[in-house]
Amino acid sequence: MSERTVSLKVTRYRPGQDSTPTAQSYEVAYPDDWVVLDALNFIKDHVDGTLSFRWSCRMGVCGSCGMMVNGEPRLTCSAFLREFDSQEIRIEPLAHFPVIRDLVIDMSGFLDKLKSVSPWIIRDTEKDPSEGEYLQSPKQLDAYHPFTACINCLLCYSACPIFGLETDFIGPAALALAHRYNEDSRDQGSAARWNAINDHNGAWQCTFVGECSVVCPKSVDPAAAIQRLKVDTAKQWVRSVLLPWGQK
Amino acid sequence: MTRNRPDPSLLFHPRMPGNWWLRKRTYFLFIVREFTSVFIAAYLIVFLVQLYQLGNGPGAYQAFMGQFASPGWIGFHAVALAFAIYHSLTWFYTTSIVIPLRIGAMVAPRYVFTLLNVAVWLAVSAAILAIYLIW
Amino acid sequence: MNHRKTLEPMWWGLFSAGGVVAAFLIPIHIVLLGLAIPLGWLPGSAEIFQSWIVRLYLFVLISLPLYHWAHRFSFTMSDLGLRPIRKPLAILCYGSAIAGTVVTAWVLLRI
Amino acid sequence: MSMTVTHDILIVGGGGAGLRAAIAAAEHSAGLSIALVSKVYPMRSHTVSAEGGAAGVMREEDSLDQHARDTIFGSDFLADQDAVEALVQEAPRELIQLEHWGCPWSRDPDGRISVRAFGGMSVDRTLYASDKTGFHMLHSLFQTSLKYDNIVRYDECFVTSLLIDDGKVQGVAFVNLFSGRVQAIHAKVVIMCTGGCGRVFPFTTNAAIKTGDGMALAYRAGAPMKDMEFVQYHPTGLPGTGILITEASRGEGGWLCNKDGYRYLQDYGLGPPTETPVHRKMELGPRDILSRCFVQEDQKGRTFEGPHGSYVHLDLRHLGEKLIDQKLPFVRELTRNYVGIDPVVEPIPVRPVVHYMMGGIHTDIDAKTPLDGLYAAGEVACVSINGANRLGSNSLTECLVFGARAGRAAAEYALDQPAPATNPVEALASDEQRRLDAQFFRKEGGTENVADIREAMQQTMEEGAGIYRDEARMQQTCNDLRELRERFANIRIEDRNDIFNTERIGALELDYMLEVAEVIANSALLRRESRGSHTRTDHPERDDANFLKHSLAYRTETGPRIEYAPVSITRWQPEERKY
Repeated sequence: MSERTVSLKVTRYRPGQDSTPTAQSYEVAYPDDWVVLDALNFIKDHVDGTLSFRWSCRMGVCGSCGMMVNGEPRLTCSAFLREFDSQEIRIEPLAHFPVIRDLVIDMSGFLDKLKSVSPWIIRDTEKDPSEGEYLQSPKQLDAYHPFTACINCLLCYSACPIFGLETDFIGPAALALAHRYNEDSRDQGSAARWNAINDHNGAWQCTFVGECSVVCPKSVDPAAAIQRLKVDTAKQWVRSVLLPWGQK
Repeated sequence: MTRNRPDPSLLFHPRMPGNWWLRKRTYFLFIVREFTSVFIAAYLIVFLVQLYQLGNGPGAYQAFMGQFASPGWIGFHAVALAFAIYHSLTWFYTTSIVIPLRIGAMVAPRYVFTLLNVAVWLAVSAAILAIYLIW
Repeated sequence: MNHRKTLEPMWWGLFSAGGVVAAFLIPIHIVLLGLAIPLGWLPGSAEIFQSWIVRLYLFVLISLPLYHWAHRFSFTMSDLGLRPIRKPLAILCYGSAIAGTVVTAWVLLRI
Repeated sequence: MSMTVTHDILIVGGGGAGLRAAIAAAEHSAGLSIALVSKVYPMRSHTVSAEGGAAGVMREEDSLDQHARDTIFGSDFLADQDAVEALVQEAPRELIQLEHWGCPWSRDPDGRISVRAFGGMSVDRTLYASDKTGFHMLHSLFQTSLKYDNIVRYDECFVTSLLIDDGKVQGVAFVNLFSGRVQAIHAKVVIMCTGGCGRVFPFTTNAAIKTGDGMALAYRAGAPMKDMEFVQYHPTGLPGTGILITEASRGEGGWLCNKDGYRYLQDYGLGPPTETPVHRKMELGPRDILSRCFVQEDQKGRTFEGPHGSYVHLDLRHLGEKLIDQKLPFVRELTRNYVGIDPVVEPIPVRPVVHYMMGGIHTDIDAKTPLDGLYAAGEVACVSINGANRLGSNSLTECLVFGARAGRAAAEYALDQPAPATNPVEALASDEQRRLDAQFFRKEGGTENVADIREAMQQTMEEGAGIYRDEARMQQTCNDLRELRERFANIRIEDRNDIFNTERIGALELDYMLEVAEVIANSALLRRESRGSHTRTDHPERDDANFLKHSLAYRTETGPRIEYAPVSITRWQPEERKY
């Protein structure tokens, strides 16, 4: 297998030592089938053990290895080095998030947002499992299934300039999951999610730049989900104005 | 509920640069798309003034309309038209994302919806033109 | 998270309606009234504006895209750096659209 | 966070079993306070990578007895039959419960949950959510767990020891990655749910985090490790990366072909080959047998040679694009993204890859370990329902059934325990801080590179504890591991920044892996028979007279001490295992 060399320009941030991040370059010789993550692991194992980053499954499903690669949010486990023509590849932490260290971002804010949309099945009455499953036709499954594919990798947040400007924005992934549950035929909880969605920092903050859907490695299309939430919420709002007595 | 969070004072908080919208082609096109609304609104104000002159009598209206042949006004309308068309096209495309077009059990590709909208748009435009000419 | 009640669904509804009107109807009006007639490609006649149906149509044509503008402009200016004055900016923009609606009605009524 | 935090129940690990245990405990009593400590955010847990499905009796044509028999037969009769009966009996309820919690199971046209064929199963009984079943299960469980206010998570905290006081497990000490500080949580009971240890091998489907942490923690605290010699190779991994290509691709009708395009499994007693899959035949044989067939086919020179070793073809082309997109979309995504192959038009290169540990912390049927106050569930535990070879799609079910059992049993246990008179954890935590500072965090000098030792360990494990084993090579591996343990004492750690210091974590993980690897190799050495996944060229036959029993490894200063315990046999007498 042929080997080539690339210079990885990696963002370093040592909390308590650095006031701002700096860039550090590493020369790496790589075989044809290496991804960015392989190069980072090579550096970690054999060149500089102090470099910190998250990774786990290296098959694009755990969602932990998202970074900015040449300015684009990518899962580094599926970004092949050979894709990049340049002699130098910039590796930065996911944009717009606070940085804990090096390439590790703080995602606790996302977890709060995720919880705020009540991402679980809400029902008026629960059925005991002994009574069997809730029937759901393949068509009903299809209605929400694309939005279940989110791996919480947060690339969409890094692609979203609105999140960059307004970090309180609930953001693409959490809103897509809100939509996923609203559209699930087993769920009766859209009213419970209404306040989180119908908020300036909910769906209304989104101006439909659409980049979240472009970078999503799982084709979730959060942009579509958010716009559909807006349509649903606006309809709901009209109904509540016209038929105030019909509302809870 | 999570109990464990990093110490906020040790985090590095990045800031969006003011020129963020110049740093990526898609961001720039997004801003252009949003600004189409400014040109459309500007045109509508001009149109409103035109209708206002109509209320001032035929003479005032003719005088006002007469200025529209000047290169400045033609230029203004040409630019407004360009932005308006950009708005139409981007609007049809974004609508295709919001409203999935279902044909039977299948969801049609988005360009089908967009092209359908473009067709309707052209038909409506032709109809308006026809109504004006027949009137 | 702040769960305050909001009028945003209404503004967004008006924005969307304005966007649809603008997308389908505005270009041909610019072509006709801004280019074709002034350049003499087509004859210009103002008689059509006397019709009440046409005036009702014009009311929709002009007022709704004003909300479309108000919504997009206030958000975009926030995104371009005016976020600190987002609230007053929004009041100014939506207020202008409301004023524009009133003016449009007045203009159309006095034709 | 204060240094002395107390919870009733503490769960280590936030994957399928840990989350299920947490929810079971939370539902058992709202008054219980439950801590979930995990070294990664729960949705990163390795359950996320499971693809094919979860087995449970759902249809009229199936029966609990058949599921139990398939499982016991697949285990080469080493599974505890009472545990298997509990598994199959509770599986349907657990799987439907998960459906009620939002898992997007694939559906039949009538709206019922679909089932598919899986290796070693005599009926279609594997429920699936396309071919991302583990992902959907994990996210459904995680998102559902968010609604319980009495589940308190400690994300990105790496547990370094179990705190034992008064003969009981009383909590854990951990390094908080965000601060680098050692903290401790007191709990009346601890449930270990940290999964497996595939990373002790060089070529594995397992994620980077699968370093046997919980196994080593329990083992060091005195709990015995059961049946650790049984390591499952999955027959179809992508060469190089070890990315799993799900067994569901064979359940849906995929073929394994050698370099001549010949379905070679027919030469190994699994035939005859048929167009459409037949349960338990050919490609639907059990994983241990299929992996051995590959090695034999390789020895006959009938495999392809590639840059990452030899391989055979998994051919899905005859299934057609529509079926592949509908039922195996993730397989298509993975092969396209990682090896540039579209299974619709090209066969997929595959080879056996380390996938699963049948062994683990010894537990009883209620997930209780011999160590007072410690429970375990999921891959980290050995109940045992998997015996010498696990059937595909039983492990996700195991996480649910025994996760729930662990949660409920631990809740009962915690409710019975009096509030502690004194809280010993603060002193224990500072002891632990001193130990870690000396051995790792502030260690001066040292010359050995952690990655070098890790690679040497993986290499020797493959040589001595691979698909085929023999006395001499296993002994060599045991010796190598002792030597690596000595080298490990001399490791070098350069990074002195306390925050998110992954170099330290990597060293601590290697420490655990060396411990677990030694248990695997030593347990294997002493099992002088071939059973399930444990195949010895020097003892090729199953030996029920001497080895129809579980091995139990106890830690001593000089290495594992292996004892044996009887297998529970209820209704299925051992017979020859032929498919």
